[in-house]
Parts: sequence; structure tokens; C-alpha cells
Amino acid sequence: MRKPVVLMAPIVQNTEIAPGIYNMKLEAPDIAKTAEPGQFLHIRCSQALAPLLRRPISIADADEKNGRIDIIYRVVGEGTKLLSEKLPGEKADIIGPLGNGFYMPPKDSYPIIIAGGIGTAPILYLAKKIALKSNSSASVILGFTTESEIFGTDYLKCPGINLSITTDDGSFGYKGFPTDILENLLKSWKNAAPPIIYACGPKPLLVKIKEITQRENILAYLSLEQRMACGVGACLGCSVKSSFGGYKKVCKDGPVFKACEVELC
Amino acid sequence: MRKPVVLMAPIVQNTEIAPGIYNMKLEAPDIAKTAEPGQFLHIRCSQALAPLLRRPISIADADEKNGRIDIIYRVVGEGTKLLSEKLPGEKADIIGPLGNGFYMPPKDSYPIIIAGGIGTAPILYLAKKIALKSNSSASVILGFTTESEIFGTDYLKCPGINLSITTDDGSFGYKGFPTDILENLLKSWKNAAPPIIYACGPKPLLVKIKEITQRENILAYLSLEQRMACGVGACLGCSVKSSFGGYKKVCKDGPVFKACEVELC
Amino acid sequence: MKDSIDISVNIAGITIQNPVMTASGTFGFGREYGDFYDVNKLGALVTKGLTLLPKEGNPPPRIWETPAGMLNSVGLENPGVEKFIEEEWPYLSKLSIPVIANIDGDTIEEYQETAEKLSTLKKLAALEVNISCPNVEKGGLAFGQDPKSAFEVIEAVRKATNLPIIAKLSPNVTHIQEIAKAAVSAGADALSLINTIVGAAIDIDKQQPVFSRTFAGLSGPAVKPIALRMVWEVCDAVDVPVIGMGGITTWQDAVEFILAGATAVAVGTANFVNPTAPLEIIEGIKSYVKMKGQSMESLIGAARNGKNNI
Amino acid sequence: MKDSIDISVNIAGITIQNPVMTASGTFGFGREYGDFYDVNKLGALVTKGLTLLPKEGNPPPRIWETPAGMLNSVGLENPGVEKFIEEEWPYLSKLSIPVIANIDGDTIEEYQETAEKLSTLKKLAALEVNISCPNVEKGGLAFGQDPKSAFEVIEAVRKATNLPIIAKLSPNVTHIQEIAKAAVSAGADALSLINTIVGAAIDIDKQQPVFSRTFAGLSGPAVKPIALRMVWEVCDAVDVPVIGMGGITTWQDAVEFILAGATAVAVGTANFVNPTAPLEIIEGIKSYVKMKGQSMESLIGAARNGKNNI
Ligand SMILES: Cc1cc2nc3c(=O)[nH]c(=O)nc-3n(C[C@H](O)[C@H](O)[C@H](O)COP(=O)(O)OP(=O)(O)OC[C@H]3O[C@@H](n4cnc5c(N)ncnc54)[C@H](O)[C@@H]3O)c2cc1C
Ligand SMILES: Cc1cc2nc3c(=O)[nH]c(=O)nc-3n(C[C@H](O)[C@H](O)[C@H](O)COP(=O)(O)OP(=O)(O)OC[C@H]3O[C@@H](n4cnc5c(N)ncnc54)[C@H](O)[C@@H]3O)c2cc1C
Ligand SMILES: Cc1cc2nc3c(=O)[nH]c(=O)nc-3n(C[C@H](O)[C@H](O)[C@H](O)COP(=O)(O)O)c2cc1C
Ligand SMILES: Cc1cc2nc3c(=O)[nH]c(=O)nc-3n(C[C@H](O)[C@H](O)[C@H](O)COP(=O)(O)O)c2cc1C
Ligand code: FES
Ligand code: FES
Repeated sequence: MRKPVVLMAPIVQNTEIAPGIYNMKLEAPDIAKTAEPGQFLHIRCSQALAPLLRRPISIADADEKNGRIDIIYRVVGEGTKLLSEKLPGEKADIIGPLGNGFYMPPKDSYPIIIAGGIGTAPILYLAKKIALKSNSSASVILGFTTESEIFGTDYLKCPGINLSITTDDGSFGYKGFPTDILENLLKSWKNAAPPIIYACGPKPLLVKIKEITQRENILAYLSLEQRMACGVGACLGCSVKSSFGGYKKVCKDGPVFKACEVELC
Repeated sequence: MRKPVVLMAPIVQNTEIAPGIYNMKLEAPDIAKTAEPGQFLHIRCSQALAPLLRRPISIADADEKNGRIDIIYRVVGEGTKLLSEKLPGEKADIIGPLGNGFYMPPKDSYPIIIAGGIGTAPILYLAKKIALKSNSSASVILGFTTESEIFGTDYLKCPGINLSITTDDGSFGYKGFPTDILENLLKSWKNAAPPIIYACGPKPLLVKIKEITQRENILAYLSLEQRMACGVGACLGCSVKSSFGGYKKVCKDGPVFKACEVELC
Repeated sequence: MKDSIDISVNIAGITIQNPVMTASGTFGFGREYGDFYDVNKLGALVTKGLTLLPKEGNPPPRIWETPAGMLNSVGLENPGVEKFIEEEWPYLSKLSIPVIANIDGDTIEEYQETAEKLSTLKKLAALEVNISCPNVEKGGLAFGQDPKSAFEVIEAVRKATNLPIIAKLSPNVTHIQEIAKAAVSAGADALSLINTIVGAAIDIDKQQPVFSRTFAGLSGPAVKPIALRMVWEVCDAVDVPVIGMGGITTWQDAVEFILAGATAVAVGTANFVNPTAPLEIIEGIKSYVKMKGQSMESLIGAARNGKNNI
Repeated sequence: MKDSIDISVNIAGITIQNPVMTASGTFGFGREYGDFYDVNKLGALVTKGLTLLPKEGNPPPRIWETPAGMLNSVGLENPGVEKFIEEEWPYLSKLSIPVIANIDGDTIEEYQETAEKLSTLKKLAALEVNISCPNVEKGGLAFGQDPKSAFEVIEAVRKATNLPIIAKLSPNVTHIQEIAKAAVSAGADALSLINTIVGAAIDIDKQQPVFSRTFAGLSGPAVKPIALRMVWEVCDAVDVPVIGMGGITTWQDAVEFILAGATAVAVGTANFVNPTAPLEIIEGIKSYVKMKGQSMESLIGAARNGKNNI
């Protein structure tokens, strides 16, 4: 893993791709070269002293060739609001790539990728990388509240990706939760290559996935969130309870953890 | 005097008119209608909590007909920097008009208006109002450090205004200080209508003007600056020493004072 | 129907229509912000600090901006209690909301005399006794930093007036609970906190302190976490109503103080930034009460569940 | 030629090449920010707080943003002094700059034992004795809020080590000068201040405190005016060198502390916001010294002219 850098990255694009959800493309060749799926950027949304802290945002895509990285973020508070107001041509103050990304699936495994809502962001890059690099196929299950909230599917138009979409209200795709599809997939898959699960999304989704994969004894990787100050392992602020006692740091030991390593509540 | 208002005023224009000096035009019909020369706006430069306080900026022009007011400001710190980054179409969070403006010259007086640097801003509106409204003539003396710093002269293209410009380095107009011109004017004017002086600018300029006008026993109005919190007379923060004991409030008793009322150091 | 929602509360025997007051020294004598809205919409109005004799205050500068806050060194400039009664009271007494007079003194006797003079005013709702001003030579802060002196001042004022007494506490102490208890045992009917925190700023060009008195009082959003903690602590220690203040800028801030145990809140520095802040906070509290479906009273201290150890 | 400018200073007998250190707990054990620049450019490095036994720290959340500041409730998570010596010291001991170990304890004996163990490390430059951590059950803050306990802790550590001792003071006190004097009379060679200020935050949706321990420590730009005032006060009271910290974000902030009397400064929360802040501050101080044409030494306390009343 290459060292992270602090960078004023030129903003190439910053557009709303679903209500309140933005896609920002940044010029950051050094990061594009080394970023792994699941890693994140730590972004200073304003040069003012309030809001003070950086915001962690996952890398949603990285293109080594054109030196660009993508992020996809939802406007939920002051920091993301300020980010959404930035215009192409301005610069974004970023640190990255940070954290440990997803462990790539071994050759003969069957990767199933599950995300809910904005949790979709980091798994887009993961799906692409699995499909392109390892030339294997993967199932991707995305859950949204309703049709208009769906985003990111354009990142998943590569061969080898088998995409399912669920909506809570049934306005698009399967009506229900992504874990319903997961359970079905697991039932019909019993005898083939061992499944390996990757997930990112709201806490209840991750809890449910941990439950299912523990029951079925399947390896699962979860991408977690925690409030951060430094983002680099220096402040010990982003702790999550380890299953083996003590705490892990989301920024440095994660954000991706094996489901069996961490306590979610 | 009408009551001040709090307003999100649409920004019509915000352009750099000299190095680091910006002219912003705002749509604010209510303020344009009542604003007097010498009054100011109290502007929130950012909706964030830092920088926290509003910034006082003089009204440099007001046009009742098209409902617009102008300000001219120099970027000196964080607040004015943020102001300079605002784009037409955005809104400015303003309170105004605030303070007591310049007392208009009586009929048979000879108004001499003197400003240094960014102190030019409020006197532009004053000169215009004197020239247009009272149909009298006025001498305007503007001092700048060097030619490239000169701004505002386009506001002064009305009949009745007799404009002199000084630069510290002689790159334009008279080489020296505006007070040199004042002294000359006063010498040559000894026997006509009584002069009345209006001034705004850096402290040393005002001190010098106070000295000259006291010596010559001439009425002078000075526009003062002080750090402000509320801008409306509630916090008692913007005090300036009164010549008669105690303190005056720049925001409410001023910003324009008779030279004899206030202590400048 | 927002207005049918009852968010009135009771402080020291005074019922206020909503829990939002103005903080002393940030609202003048009420006229200035009357330009922007009808101040009768407030819960209560607290005057600038009054002293027995007029005070001209400190030399400029009196204001300095800090990150998300400000330092002030006004030094209790005020017309003195007599001129207040002559010039400001006629206006204030016509308001329909309770008006609370904030008083300060260099000596205990001064506090007493000021309290006596103000007690002649019919319709004055209460006295807020400032034992915490950091910007004056004598008295002020020192009274609020020691339980014994705090007791003495409040006890003396208690003897001088029948008006409800609100003791305004200083945050510049190790154990604010001790001061709070002393003030209550001396007869305070309510407590308000926090006053400003002592701070400083240095002019690095001139290489000298910004303020002629070197130190000044810090207020604004920056101090909110500290104020909230102290309100929590004081609500642990006493059972009189607490008026919380310090950096309250939004209705969410106000709700934090109420959940921590404050019966009412005061808006100070935020007035300077957003003149209509108090109104927005009142509306926000109403919406919150409605959304949560809880009564105003049940919200007071709701975050404490079981953590209360009075 | 910037680099010919001497901005070295002397703290507790240690000469540091520039007056900029890192604040304990904000710089881990030095490796993390080594990704961004050569940490040997710092004046000195202060470690995360160490305790005798490993400490797992407080449950999440541990971080909460506040206006221009942050609250933390890390709770002194650390590997314990032995694992520190095994795993972190080999890296730290290879640095060319002085490394200072920050220590904490629940009891006086724990402070002593930790100090003894660390005293075996050749090249360890000094101990910073934290008597001011607000985020632990026992010890910590309580020691720093009372002159007598402060004296006892420092005296005990003094007996346990020959290393220079820096006592780290708490801002959560009425009279910081008394604590400062007690620490110095017990043998502290230098003082550092301020640690975090006790604050709180309430989650208004859940109607409960954000932190499991209710209170947490406030740091960042918001606290700067308070920190600066306390540095000024402490420099009035003692004549050992003072390391100033609390909200330092820019070189201008650092210069304010130095002019107020601090011999060195430490950068804490600013590291999180701008990883290269310490370097920018070092360069800024150099430029300031050059611009003013004054020696580093003459700047220390330069804003005090005559106001010093030791
Ligand atoms: C490793 C990681 C990756 C993430 N990736 C993405 C992503 O790709 N897209 C996206 O939209 N969001 C992502 N998030 C969540 C994102 O960081 C928060 O939504 C964002 O910080 C909110 O900031 P704000 O100022 O808009 O909200 P506010 O609520 O105003 O923020 C206040 C404070 O809370 C923190 N905070 C608030 N929500 C969260 C959260 N969910 N996780 C961590 N800290 C939070 C902020 O960082 C800030 O310090 C990620 C979080 C983590 C930890
Ligand atoms: C009545 C009045 C009218 C003014 N009119 C104009 C004008 O038309 N054009 C213009 O360019 N400037 C004007 N000024 C000065 C202007 O207010 C300051 O330049 C501005 O506040 C600086 O803000 P900043 O954030 O950019 O600088 P900073 O230095 O970052 O500001 C820090 C703090 O100091 C205060 N401050 C800094 N300089 C001044 C100053 N000179 N006067 C008062 N407060 C100050 C700021 O308001 C703020 O609170 C006027 C000042 C007053 C009092
Ligand atoms: C400019 C100014 C003047 C003040 N004057 C007084 C005063 O006269 N009496 C008093 O008790 N408190 C005074 N205060 C303190 C405020 O009432 C309030 O306690 C403090 O500012 C914290 O609240 P805030 O952060 O909302 O401003 C003053 C505060 C400011 C900012
Ligand atoms: C996350 C965090 C952890 C801290 N841990 C310690 C610690 O272990 N020991 C200590 O003495 N101070 C600790 N501190 C206090 C800092 O060293 C410093 O005194 C304080 O944060 C003020 O400086 P700042 O505003 O620049 O951060 C910690 C501060 C933060 C923000
Ligand atoms: S955010 Fe600082 S250790 Fe993770
Ligand atoms: S700025 Fe508040 S009284 Fe003038």
C-alpha cells in the first residue's frame, strides 16, 4: 500500500445524480493509481474553522488511466452541503487513500456484493474491480427506498456483474430488502464455489448480514462508519468494539472488517 | 429615518474594480429607498459559524429607481474574502441601512469631500447626492497610494463635482496627501461661502483633517470605523471616546460624527 | 396549528409564554431589536447589566472575533439605575412580557442599593444578579468564584428585595455546583448560566494584548459545549429552575439545554449574527415539542433519565 | 534564507530546534503523520498518554464536532507502558528530535511506577505528567483541580525519575495560578497547558447524552482565547518555561502564545484538520522572527511589557 497524500485536487465535475446525492470527479493521479475499493478520502469541506473536521467519503471509482477518482455522497449536514456547492474548477482539500479496502475474492469463490442506500458508493468500485480485474463474476444487490433514489447502476455495466435491485416500496425491482435476495441466492447456491459477502450500508442492514453469514458460516466483509477526527489512526476517535475485546479503529484497521471481528451494536 | 431590515438580497454583480477591491451591486429596494450617504450595511459573509460576526460595509451608492445598492470593499481578511467569492445570483445576508449618515450641507456652504483609499466608498454616494439633490457644487479629493489603486471615479461623473486625485507616489494626479490639497483649497477660499468638510479614510488622515479644521474653525464630519458585533446599538461594543466624556457608539451615534465630538486616538 | 402548542414554562414564580429569553448585555434595553420584530413574542427580556451609578465602560477595542465566538470587554457601560428608571423603564414597562433587570456591583452594598431602587418598579418581573462579569476592576467575577462570596451577595440582595432573584453564575470556576448550591441556599429562586468565559487575544503586530484590560469575556457558539456541561452539572446539584445560555444559536442548541435540565434558555451573541434568532428558536422548539409529542415540561431534563443524582 | 534563522528554544533543559511540538493524544506515537512529512522537522514529539497497564478506552462515539472545536472521549486508550516500550519505542528512539512521554494514572503510585519504567529509556527526553484528563473514571482531572493533589502527584513523580518533568495543567479550575505554583514547587521543570475543557453534547433525537460518560473534552480553535488567557496567567505566576496549547491552528496563533509568555507551543486538534499544520507553523514563526528582526528569545512574553507581576 502506498502512503496517503494531502492534496488540493481539482474538481472536474460535481453533479446531483439522485435527490440530494452528488457525484464528484476529482483529478488526483497519485490516488487513482493506488486506491483500492473500500478505501476512503478525508475531505475538508471548507477552509473556515467551522465546520472544523474533515469528512470521510469512500472512493466510488478510480481510473488510473485518466488519473481521476469519483466519490458519491449524500447531503446530510453542513459538511456535505458545502461540498455539494463546490464548482468544477475549484479544488477539494483531500487526504487519501485511507484505510484498508476490501480483500479481493480468491479465485474460485462467488462474490456477492450488497449495499443499501448511500452504502452503494464504495461497492461500485469494488464490483468493477472484481468484474474487470479478476475476470470473475459477481452478484450485486442494491437496496433503495424508492425508484427515484436509485443511483450508481451506470458504474455496473460490465460483463460478469449480475445486478439485482430492491426498493422498500416496490417501485422498482424486488419489493423488500437486499437481504431477502441474499437469502434466496444462498439457498440456490448451496453446492457451488464458496460465497464471499461484501456489504456496506445502514447499520440494520449490516447487522442482518452478519446474522445470516454467521448462521451460514460464510465469510463476510463489512464496511463500517464511525465519526472521525484524524482519519489516519492518530486520535483513536473512530473506535468500534472488537469481538475479541477492546476496540478497533475504523480509519486504520478498517473501514472494511470481517463480520466476525467486530460488534455492531 | 426608516427602520432597518434584515434581508437576503440578490447579488446582481460582484466584480474586482481595482486590485483586491470589489464592487457589489445588490437588489434591495427597501434599503435603496431610504439609505442615506454614510449609512452602512451589516453583512454576514458566510452562513457558517466561523467567521461568526457580520461585517460593516458602507453604502457606496443607492438607486431608488432600480432598487439597487452598491458597496465597494477591500479584501483584507476572511470575511471580505468570502464576500468576494460570492457570485451573481447568490444572495447576501444583510442588515441595513444602519447608522447616521452625513448631514447634508446647508444651502450656501462649500462642501469639500476628502477620502483616502477604501474610505472613498461612502463618500461616492455623498458626493453624488450633494451634486444631484442639492444642485450645489462640491470639491472631492481622493487619495490613493498609486495609480492602479484608484477606483470610484466613474461614480463622480456628475456636473458640480470638482475632482482632485492624489497618489503617494505621484503616479497619478498630485503627488502627496489629500490634506495638502485641502490646505491649498482652504487658503484660496478664505472669503466665500463657509466650507464644510466630509471625510472618510485611515485614522492618520482623519487626525490630520481634525487638526486642520479645528485650527481653521471649520465644521467637519468624519466617518469612523470600529469593530462591531451587533451594528444596531445593542452590544455597546463599537465605542469611540467622546470629547465630552464617556463613549459614543459608532454604529448608532455614528458612523459619521462631527470632528469636535470625538477623540481619534 | 403551531400556536396552539403550549411551550410556556415557570421560572422563579414567573410564567413565561415560551422558554426563550434574551441574554443580558446582548439586547440593550430592548429597543434596538424592536426594529426587526415584536419583542413581545419573547419569553422574557433581560436588560443590560445595571449598576448603582452610571458606568462609562472600557476603552476600545471592546470586541474581538474568535473562532465561532467573540471576546467582549464592554465593562458594564450603563446609565446607572436612576437614569434607567427614568429613560428606559417607561418603554420596558409597556411590554407585555416579563422584564428582568440584570444588576451588578463593586460591593455588596451596591448590589443591595441597586436592588432596592429597582424593587420600586411595579411590573419588574425579577432581578438577575450578575456575580460573574469578568470585565470590571472590582466585584463582578470575584463574587462568583467563591461559594462564600456568592452566598453573601445573594443573601444581601435577598434582604433588599421581594422580587424573585436569579443568580447568574460564572463558568470560571472549578466546581460550579458549589457556587450554585451557595446561591440557592442564600435565597436565589433560579439560576442562570453561563456568563462569559475569561479569555484573551494578542495583537501580534503591536505585540500587546488586544484589550486594555488584557482579559475579556468569551461568548458565542464556541462555548456551547462548556455551557451545556455546566448546566447539566448545576441541574444535578440544585432543584431550582435553571436558565441555560452560552452559544445558543439554533433551536437545536436550545433543545440540548432543555434536555440537559434547563427550564428556559437565553440567546446572547446569536442576536448579533441573526437578529431574528430568538423567534426562530421559539418556532423550532414548538415544532420539536409537536414532533416528539411530549409536553414542554417532560422535555426539561429528559436526557438525564436516571443520571440525576440530586 | 529561512533556515539560517534560529528559532530554537530551551524547555526544561532540553534544547529544541524550534518551539513547535505535537500535543499528546493527537499524534499517536508519531508514525501516522510520518506518512505526510518527516517528523524530525518538529521541535519535539509528545506521545499519546501512557498508563501502567493497557487501557482499552471508552465506548464509541468518542468524537463529536462542535463549532470550531471538537469533543473527545477517548478515555486514554493506550497499550500500557510495557507494550509501548516494546512496540513503539524502537521507532521513536530513532528519531533525531526529543521525544516526550505523556503519562497518566489512577493513583499516585501508578504515576510513579509508569515514570520509573520510562526512566529506563535512554534518549527519552522528558515526562509530561497529565494531571488533567477529563475522560477517565479516576485520577486524571481530579489531580489537576486541586493544588494539594497536583503537588502530591508531581512530587511523587519527581522522586521516581531523573528525567525533566513537564506538568500538564487542567483549564477546569478557578485559579490556574495556584495549581501552576504547586506543580512547580513540587519539582516540575516546565508546565504545559491547556488540556481539554470539560464539555458535553446531547443527542436531541435520542434525548440522551452523546457520550457514554456524558462529559468529554473540548479542544480546537474554539478554546484558543481561553488557553491564551491561562498561559498569560500562569506566566505571571511561575518562572519555569511554559508550553502553550489549545486551539493553535496557524502560525499567528502560535505567535500569540509566545508573545503571551509561552516558550514553546503544541499543536493538537489542528493536526486532524491539516496534517502539515505543524510545519506551516514552524515556517510562519521563522518568517515572523525574520520580519520583526527580533530574536526568538526576545519574543517570549513580549506582549507583557511591564504587565508581568511575578
Ligand atoms: C469510512 C467512511 C466512508 C464513508 N463514505 C461515504 C460515502 O461514500 N458517501 C456518503 O455520502 N457518506 C459516506 N460516509 C458518511 C459521511 O462521512 C457522513 O455522511 C458525513 O461525514 C456527514 O457530514 P456532514 O457535515 O454533512 O453531516 P453532519 O451531521 O453535520 O456532520 C457532523 C459530524 O458528524 C460526522 N458524521 C455524520 N454522519 C456520519 C457518518 N455516517 N459517518 C461518520 N461520521 C459522520 C461528520 O463527519 C462530522 O464530524 C462515510 C463515512 C465513513 C466513516
Ligand atoms: C461603519 C463602517 C463602514 C465600513 N465601510 C467599509 C467599506 O465601505 N469598504 C470596506 O472595504 N471596508 C469598510 N469598513 C471596514 C470593514 O468593516 C472591514 O474591513 C471588515 O470588517 C474586515 O473584515 P474581514 O473579515 O475581511 O477582516 P478580519 O481582519 O478577518 O476581520 C476580523 C474582525 O475584525 C473586524 N474588522 C477588521 N477590520 C475592521 C475595520 N477596519 N473596521 C471595523 N471592523 C474591522 C471585522 O469586522 C471582524 O470582526 C467599514 C467599517 C465600518 C465600521
Ligand atoms: C457584548 C456582551 C455584553 C454582555 N453584558 C452582560 C451584562 O451586562 N451582564 C451579564 O450578566 N452578562 C452579560 N453578558 C453575558 C451574556 O449575557 C451571556 O451570559 C453570555 O454572552 C453567554 O451567552 P452567549 O454565548 O449566547 O452570548 C454579555 C455578553 C456579551 C457578548
Ligand atoms: C483526541 C484527543 C486525545 C487527547 N489525548 C490526550 C492524552 O492522552 N494526554 C494528554 O495529556 N492530553 C491529551 N489531549 C489533549 C491535547 O494534548 C491538548 O492539550 C488539547 O487538545 C488542547 O490542544 P488543541 O486544542 O490544539 O487540541 C487529547 C486531545 C485530543 C483532541
Ligand atoms: S479517526 Fe483518528 S484514529 Fe480513526
Ligand atoms: S456594534 Fe453593537 S453597539 Fe455598536
